[in-house]
Amino acid sequence: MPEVSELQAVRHYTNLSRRNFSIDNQFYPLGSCTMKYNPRGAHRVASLPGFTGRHPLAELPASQGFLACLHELQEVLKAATGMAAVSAAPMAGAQGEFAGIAMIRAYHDARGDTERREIIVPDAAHGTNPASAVMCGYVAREVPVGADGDVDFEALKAAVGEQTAGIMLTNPSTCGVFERRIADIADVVHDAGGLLYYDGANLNAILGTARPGDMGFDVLHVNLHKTFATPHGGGGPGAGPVGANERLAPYLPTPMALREGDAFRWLEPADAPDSIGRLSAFAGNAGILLRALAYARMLGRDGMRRVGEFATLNANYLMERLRQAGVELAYPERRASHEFVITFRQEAKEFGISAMDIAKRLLDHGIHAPTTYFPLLVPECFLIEPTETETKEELDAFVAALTQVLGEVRTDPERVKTAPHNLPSARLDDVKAARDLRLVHGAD
Amino acid sequence: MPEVSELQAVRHYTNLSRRNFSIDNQFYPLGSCTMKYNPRGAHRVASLPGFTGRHPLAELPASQGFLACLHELQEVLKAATGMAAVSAAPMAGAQGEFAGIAMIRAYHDARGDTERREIIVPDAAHGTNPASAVMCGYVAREVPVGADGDVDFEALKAAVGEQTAGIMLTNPSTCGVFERRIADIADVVHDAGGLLYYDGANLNAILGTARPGDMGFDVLHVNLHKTFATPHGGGGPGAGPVGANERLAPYLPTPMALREGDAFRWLEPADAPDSIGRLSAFAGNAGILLRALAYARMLGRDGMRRVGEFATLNANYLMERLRQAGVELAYPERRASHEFVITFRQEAKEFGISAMDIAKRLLDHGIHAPTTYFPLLVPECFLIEPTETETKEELDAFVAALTQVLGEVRTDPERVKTAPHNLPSARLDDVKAARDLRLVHGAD
Amino acid sequence: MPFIPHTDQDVATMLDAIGARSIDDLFDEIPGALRCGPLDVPLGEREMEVTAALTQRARRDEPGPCFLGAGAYDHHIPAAVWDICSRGEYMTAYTPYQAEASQGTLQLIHEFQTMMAALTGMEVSNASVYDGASALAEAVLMAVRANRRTRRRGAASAGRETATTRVVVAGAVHPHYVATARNIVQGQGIRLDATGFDANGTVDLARFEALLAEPPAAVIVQQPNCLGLLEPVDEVVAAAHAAGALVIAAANPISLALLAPPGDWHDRGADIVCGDGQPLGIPLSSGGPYFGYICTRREFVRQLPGRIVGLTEDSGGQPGYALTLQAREQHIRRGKATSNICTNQGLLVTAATVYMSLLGAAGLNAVASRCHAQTRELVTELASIDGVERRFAGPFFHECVLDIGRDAQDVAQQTATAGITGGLPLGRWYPDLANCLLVCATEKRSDADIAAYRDVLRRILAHPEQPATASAPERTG
Amino acid sequence: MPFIPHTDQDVATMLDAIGARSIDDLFDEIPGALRCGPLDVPLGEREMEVTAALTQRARRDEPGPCFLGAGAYDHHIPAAVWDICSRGEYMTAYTPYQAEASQGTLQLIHEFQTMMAALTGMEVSNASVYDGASALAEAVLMAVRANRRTRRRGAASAGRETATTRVVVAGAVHPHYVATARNIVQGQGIRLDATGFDANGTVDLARFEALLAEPPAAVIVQQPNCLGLLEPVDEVVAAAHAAGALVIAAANPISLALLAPPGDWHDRGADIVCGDGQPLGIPLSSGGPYFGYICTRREFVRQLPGRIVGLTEDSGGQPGYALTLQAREQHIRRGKATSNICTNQGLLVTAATVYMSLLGAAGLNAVASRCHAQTRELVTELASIDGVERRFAGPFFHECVLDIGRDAQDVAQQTATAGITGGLPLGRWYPDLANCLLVCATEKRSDADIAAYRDVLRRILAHPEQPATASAPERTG
Ligand SMILES: Cc1ncc(COP(=O)(O)O)c(C=O)c1O
Ligand SMILES: Cc1ncc(COP(=O)(O)O)c(C=O)c1O
Repeated sequence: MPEVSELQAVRHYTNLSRRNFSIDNQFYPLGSCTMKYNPRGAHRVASLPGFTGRHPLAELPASQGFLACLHELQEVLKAATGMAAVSAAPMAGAQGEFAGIAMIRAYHDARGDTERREIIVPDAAHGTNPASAVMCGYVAREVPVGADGDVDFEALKAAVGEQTAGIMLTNPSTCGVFERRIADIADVVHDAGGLLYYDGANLNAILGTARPGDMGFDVLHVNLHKTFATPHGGGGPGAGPVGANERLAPYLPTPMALREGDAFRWLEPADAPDSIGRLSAFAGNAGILLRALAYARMLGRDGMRRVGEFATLNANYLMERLRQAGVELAYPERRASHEFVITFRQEAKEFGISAMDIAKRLLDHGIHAPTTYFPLLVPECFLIEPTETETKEELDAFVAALTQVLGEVRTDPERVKTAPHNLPSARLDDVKAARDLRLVHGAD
Repeated sequence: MPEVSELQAVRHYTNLSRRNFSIDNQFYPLGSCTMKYNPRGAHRVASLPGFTGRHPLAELPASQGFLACLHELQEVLKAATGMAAVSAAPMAGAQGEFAGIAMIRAYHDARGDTERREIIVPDAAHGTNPASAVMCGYVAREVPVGADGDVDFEALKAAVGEQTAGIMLTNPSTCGVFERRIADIADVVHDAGGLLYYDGANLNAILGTARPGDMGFDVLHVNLHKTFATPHGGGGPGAGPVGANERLAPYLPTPMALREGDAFRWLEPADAPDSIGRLSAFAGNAGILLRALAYARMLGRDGMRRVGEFATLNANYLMERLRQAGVELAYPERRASHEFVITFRQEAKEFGISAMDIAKRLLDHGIHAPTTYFPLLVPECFLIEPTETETKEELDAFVAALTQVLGEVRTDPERVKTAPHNLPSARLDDVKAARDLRLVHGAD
Repeated sequence: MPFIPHTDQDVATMLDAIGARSIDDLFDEIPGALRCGPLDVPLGEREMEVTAALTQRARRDEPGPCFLGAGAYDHHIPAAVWDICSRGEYMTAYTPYQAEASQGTLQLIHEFQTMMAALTGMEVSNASVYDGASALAEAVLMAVRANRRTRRRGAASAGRETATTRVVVAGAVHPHYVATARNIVQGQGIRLDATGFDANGTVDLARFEALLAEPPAAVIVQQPNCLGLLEPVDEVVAAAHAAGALVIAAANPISLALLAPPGDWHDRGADIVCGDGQPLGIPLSSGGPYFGYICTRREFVRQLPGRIVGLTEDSGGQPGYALTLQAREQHIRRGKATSNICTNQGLLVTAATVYMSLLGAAGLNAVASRCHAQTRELVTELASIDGVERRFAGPFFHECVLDIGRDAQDVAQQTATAGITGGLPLGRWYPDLANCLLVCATEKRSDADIAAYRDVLRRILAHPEQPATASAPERTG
Repeated sequence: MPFIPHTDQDVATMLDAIGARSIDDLFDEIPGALRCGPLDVPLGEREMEVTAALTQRARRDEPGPCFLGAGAYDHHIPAAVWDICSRGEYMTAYTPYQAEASQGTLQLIHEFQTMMAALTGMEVSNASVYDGASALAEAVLMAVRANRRTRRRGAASAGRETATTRVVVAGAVHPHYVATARNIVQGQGIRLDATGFDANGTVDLARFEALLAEPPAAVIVQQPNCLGLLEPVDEVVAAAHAAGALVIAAANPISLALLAPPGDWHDRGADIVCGDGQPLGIPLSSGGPYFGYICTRREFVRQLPGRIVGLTEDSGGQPGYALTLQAREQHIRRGKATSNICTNQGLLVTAATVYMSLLGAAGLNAVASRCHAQTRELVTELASIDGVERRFAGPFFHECVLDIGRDAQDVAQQTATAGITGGLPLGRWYPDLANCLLVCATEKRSDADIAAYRDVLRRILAHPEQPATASAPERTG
């Protein structure tokens, strides 16, 4: 425990903060993470004393303000996803996945259909998908994604069977393309008695344009810290509300807000005997839900549609500019969704320069690197997501910076390999970090 | 007018801020400016919606909270300065000076004593002192400060006469020493029918140890943005409450808060027929007064004394360490008050290095430069004020940095002359700024 | 020990280095007779306790919907404004004397100067003085210096009792501004002569003409004026310039998004534009901290008080910013400075700059338009009450005088008790208007707020007049 | 357009570059049947309107003095904590995957790990999971993996229906924590067996012994327990270790400033310490965001879920920080990861780190001591009311169960109506304790608050019982 004065603590943490990149400081095109502007107005609203001061177990008469907000958010999310009911209990996307898969399991169990042991996930899926399936006691079975970025439909058909509890999909996928045969996939899985889980991490791409509920998904989560612009906080918090169609709605996790006339109350056990129950001590990341609600209200109907439209516009523009600049696209025949994948396999082969090297060198240009090495199936890749809140100028600056780095790959590869050069730290040694574990100060 | 998105504006001004030094980031030993820690708790209190939302002309029933605070601050300042009454109306030290001198004038005028045309100021005084005197229609007459840092008493006696309306003094003075003959000075001036104004910029040095009211001063101001730790805001705001003894109290500027039993009201014209009147549209820098009150309450009786004590301890320690490091002190025989003066006249003569060069090179060490070239009477000087909120380690680091720079003066003077080298800008051209006036974007 | 980091060990080491036995020793140059005992203030409290105590007080003043303007306006402030201003880098820096370590503040001020010049139609701006009223006082002093005629006269006199210089106040100028200016300039022998307003609530042109007969150094006109009405500024400027007087315009910066900028008035426009920046992102806060702005034409820049930032270059030829024309200021020029101002209102300028950037020209225009629309709505609704009517007929911006047919001070108190800040009882300023309320609606006042006020006011007015409360001729708060 | 910076010109240029005629073209891979019409949500509002609407809601819930704990505590939070956390650099950064561009967050987490290890008496800490309840669930999964015996068993089984692994819940553990853990671990065939508490309000040792007969993978004990009482943790640890079970301690971090750290319990201490970090500078906020912490000994670090930061060096040999042991995590190990957690509660860890730094060990101790003292005072005052008495006699930290002699749910509602958050009606958790309130006083509760509560409660209890309200067996909020 340190023993310092208030000034020392303030100065230390103020100065430390300046060793971070952030949305408020830099372009941050981290694919799959939707690093868009986090409105300060939403932060202020959630910081109102009536909200920050409310105890989670306060009596109902002292809870109507919060419950009204929670209920309103549930309704907004229903409308935006096309689902019949929403619980905002899960505290991030992964917990939403857990909840959704637990709901699928509860559904099968309730029908006495207890032999389904597999959840299918594409090999391009985010790591949380198989991890969540396993956490629920399932085996995660991978199906490949084809060269066009869509799931290999034949392989999928072959994988689906009576052992299939369900499938987890993002759409648009983590390859940055819209899964065109989604309706066929839904039919195949449903026909086999399985259910469809929608990983909402990429909802930003289609907000207001298409809804997972209309694509045949039975249950989903929404990452409010992505699509609904709540700040990522250097790792969290987030919130991962789950939505379900009529079939799965009875299994939604608690707590949920209920409206009765002008009053609000909590869903009681008697209201939801089939719920998978609570996943947190109280009501999930309530303060994040408030921020998301404020953001949703500021967007409104048209604003939501524009989010998807301009996220898509920015991604396609940036993809096109990079294509013209000679960058190799992973799926050159496809539209970008709100993000897209590029690959540096050529640079790796010719110059021994990795995607990570290029990422580090981009940092020197004051740009946060895109997501690297994800999806895993594309070698030496970047997943680039500019989001709708960035200007054309910022995108052009990214093209210029990456072009310059790619020039350097040819003219001065050492400079790229040893990047970054302009940051508080030079390249950090991950291997040493894991080998000589130094996890607390002082101890060695 | 710019036309940008919210993110662009936030990013622009967030990044711009990082091109500043500040107390929250650096040691900032700016003499006479009292750059001490500005408690975040005081900022939060002043930002409460009940305070920020109150209209200055709100009716009394909706003003009791604010008036109670204003009244309490008036009382605290009376106690801390030894004055009979305080008005917190002036919006900074200079306006406090104006108010005080206007009160002195009103006092003389009220007595029909209208021929006094001079206000005496030591040549070490801050520029606002003569400027304020002139603004009130007086001639500012300078008296010299002696080699020991005290006012030249004989010269003073010679200057005082029936033309003397009053004298403006800081004590401890801007030479960083306590004016030892203050009682004699008071007698001389009072005997001639003049009055004594105390410039409270240096009150931090003696808070809780000595009071201007006990030294014979008739009227004074307190810079709340110095002694009472309200943030300087990159230039302001401040607040400069004025205090007066019984003799001058009737002339205090309005508005002031009055207590009547448990209720508070504004002083009305009928209560204060002799007031010099208002100096602002409303009640001065009310939000700053709230911050100062919160700070005063956190300090309390013992805390206030410790402010003066530790400010003095830090200054004397730093002075002693610098003396030992071979730095020339302007007043080597004297105790430092909360600040002290050093001079680089030797470096200037021998190496052509100015105090400004050294100041700029200190910036490269991540330390804000002390006040340079003030007081004007000491050539090539620094006025150094560490304040009580800095640690011994920080002072030691300053000694180390200055020692290193002074070494460089000898070994690599060019490096010092061309400093700074590690900041967003290299040495800026003041002459060009004044010659080619470019005061707005675009226009030339 | 609150805010003091020293350990006992530190103190011992430090005293040792100094060669003193105790901290008290360090005060040995202060005569014993001047040492004081413990201050008569309460014992210290922790942040928690102070927060609790002052929160309780703040709650007492928590306002309902505010229809009071009169120089301070309840606009919406985007959350980003103060989130940015509260960053330590802005909030806890000093005046940017060390330019290389202050580029953040300096560039921001330069952007501020640019925006203010654009808004007022002037060429240059300073970096703030205290508030709108003190800005007017400084503008008067500046005009007297700048007007060649008065400068000559001033040079002739010396010391305290100089010949009187006159400045004419045209029309309805905020009485607190006039009082402040008078209090500040009178020591230098400057007299303010006011025209007052006529039955239209604007400048009494006949009296104005008469006051120009002996040419004053300057003329002050406020637009919109302090009754919310539009003054005939073109006529005022024409007459003033014809008389050799400089024109000082006092203007609400939000109104400038809709109205003609003072720089465009009549021929060459106003010569100095000043006012309060509070509407630009600064909370009401009981009257401060706000900031005063002063803009002018380039020819007068050397008479402009307050700090000014210029674009220059560093030794590498890169653009950078620095305080400039410092020879005008007290720390250089001392008794001959343009003003005694030192500490200004920098943080509020920061807020205003961020605010204007967030809104842009279109956003400012939308705010101003909405203020106007809501005030029209307010006036319509309130005037629908029996016995309530507009006192002056002319066009207004976002304030309007309503005659409510009985003592407005009494009504305002009742309105306050009902949780609404209902406007300014004008009897405080003008005894003739004791039955009048000056009301204001900003963009923040919803239709529901307006309806609520209408209902409250109707209820109050439906009841017989209460016994007169203790009269309060001038509220000084 | 809110939050979208594009001008029409931008859009045209961009579409041109893409070779599309409209933005709609860019969606041409989405089958038409899947396109949706306008969403059924209201039209957008401006920040001003949203702020006004939600402020009105927030006001409805504005709390009076809070005497409710039960897992979330109303401590004083120094203003500096959230002023720092709200800096964009902390608040709007992502997970520090690019270490060189994230040294701020990484060093801060490393400091956090250091402080948490010190506080719990453990050797390592992760960088947070969701909350205290999910931390307990993760700790259970971790213990099952870490316990060699159960690990062997787990390896033998595969797929969904594995042999059941048992974990024993000893004493009064927060029912929401137990429910959460149960819901999360049951899919993996792990069963929680609870001892319940005895007449002392602590672990029923007889039942505990019985449940150890067939050795469980782990034992969970909460200290102080969810009734505020101190469990006989040394005995629990001794028995658990003797049975080959790992010990999971759930602990309120503030209490650790006073109580023996779990690392010191009995012989080698608890094996895993988890809990909720909310008391460390995080507002109540209706239950979140808080953060769950998990600390353990070095030997189990590879089973620890969540991110971990290690000190390493950069290519120049300078110290620097990086995420480490990432092979435990889902983004590398996918289905075989220690947990599915990805997004954690980073910003809350930032708050806790700043909070602990501001307070230091002495400050934390002062807070804990004051909480204890005020709770004693509270209990004394409330027990001075006729018919109110302590239900359990043992020592408590800052919560205590009071039997008020009648339905506590009813009383709590009346208390709320009187503006006081009066404690948890324990009937919600334990039907046997329907007449009991779990009350708590933090350092923030003044003597005046306590006296006010006493008077309110006395008044309520002096009146006859109201007709029973609709029963509310478990509040899920
Ligand atoms: C595609 C995808 N799925 C799931 C997740 C997991 O969501 P969370 O981090 O909110 O747990 C992420 C987060 O990065 C993601 O990108
Ligand atoms: C000695 C002295 N006097 C007067 C002043 C003027 O005070 P202010 O800047 O608050 O107007 C200062 C401020 O720097 C000062 O240092």
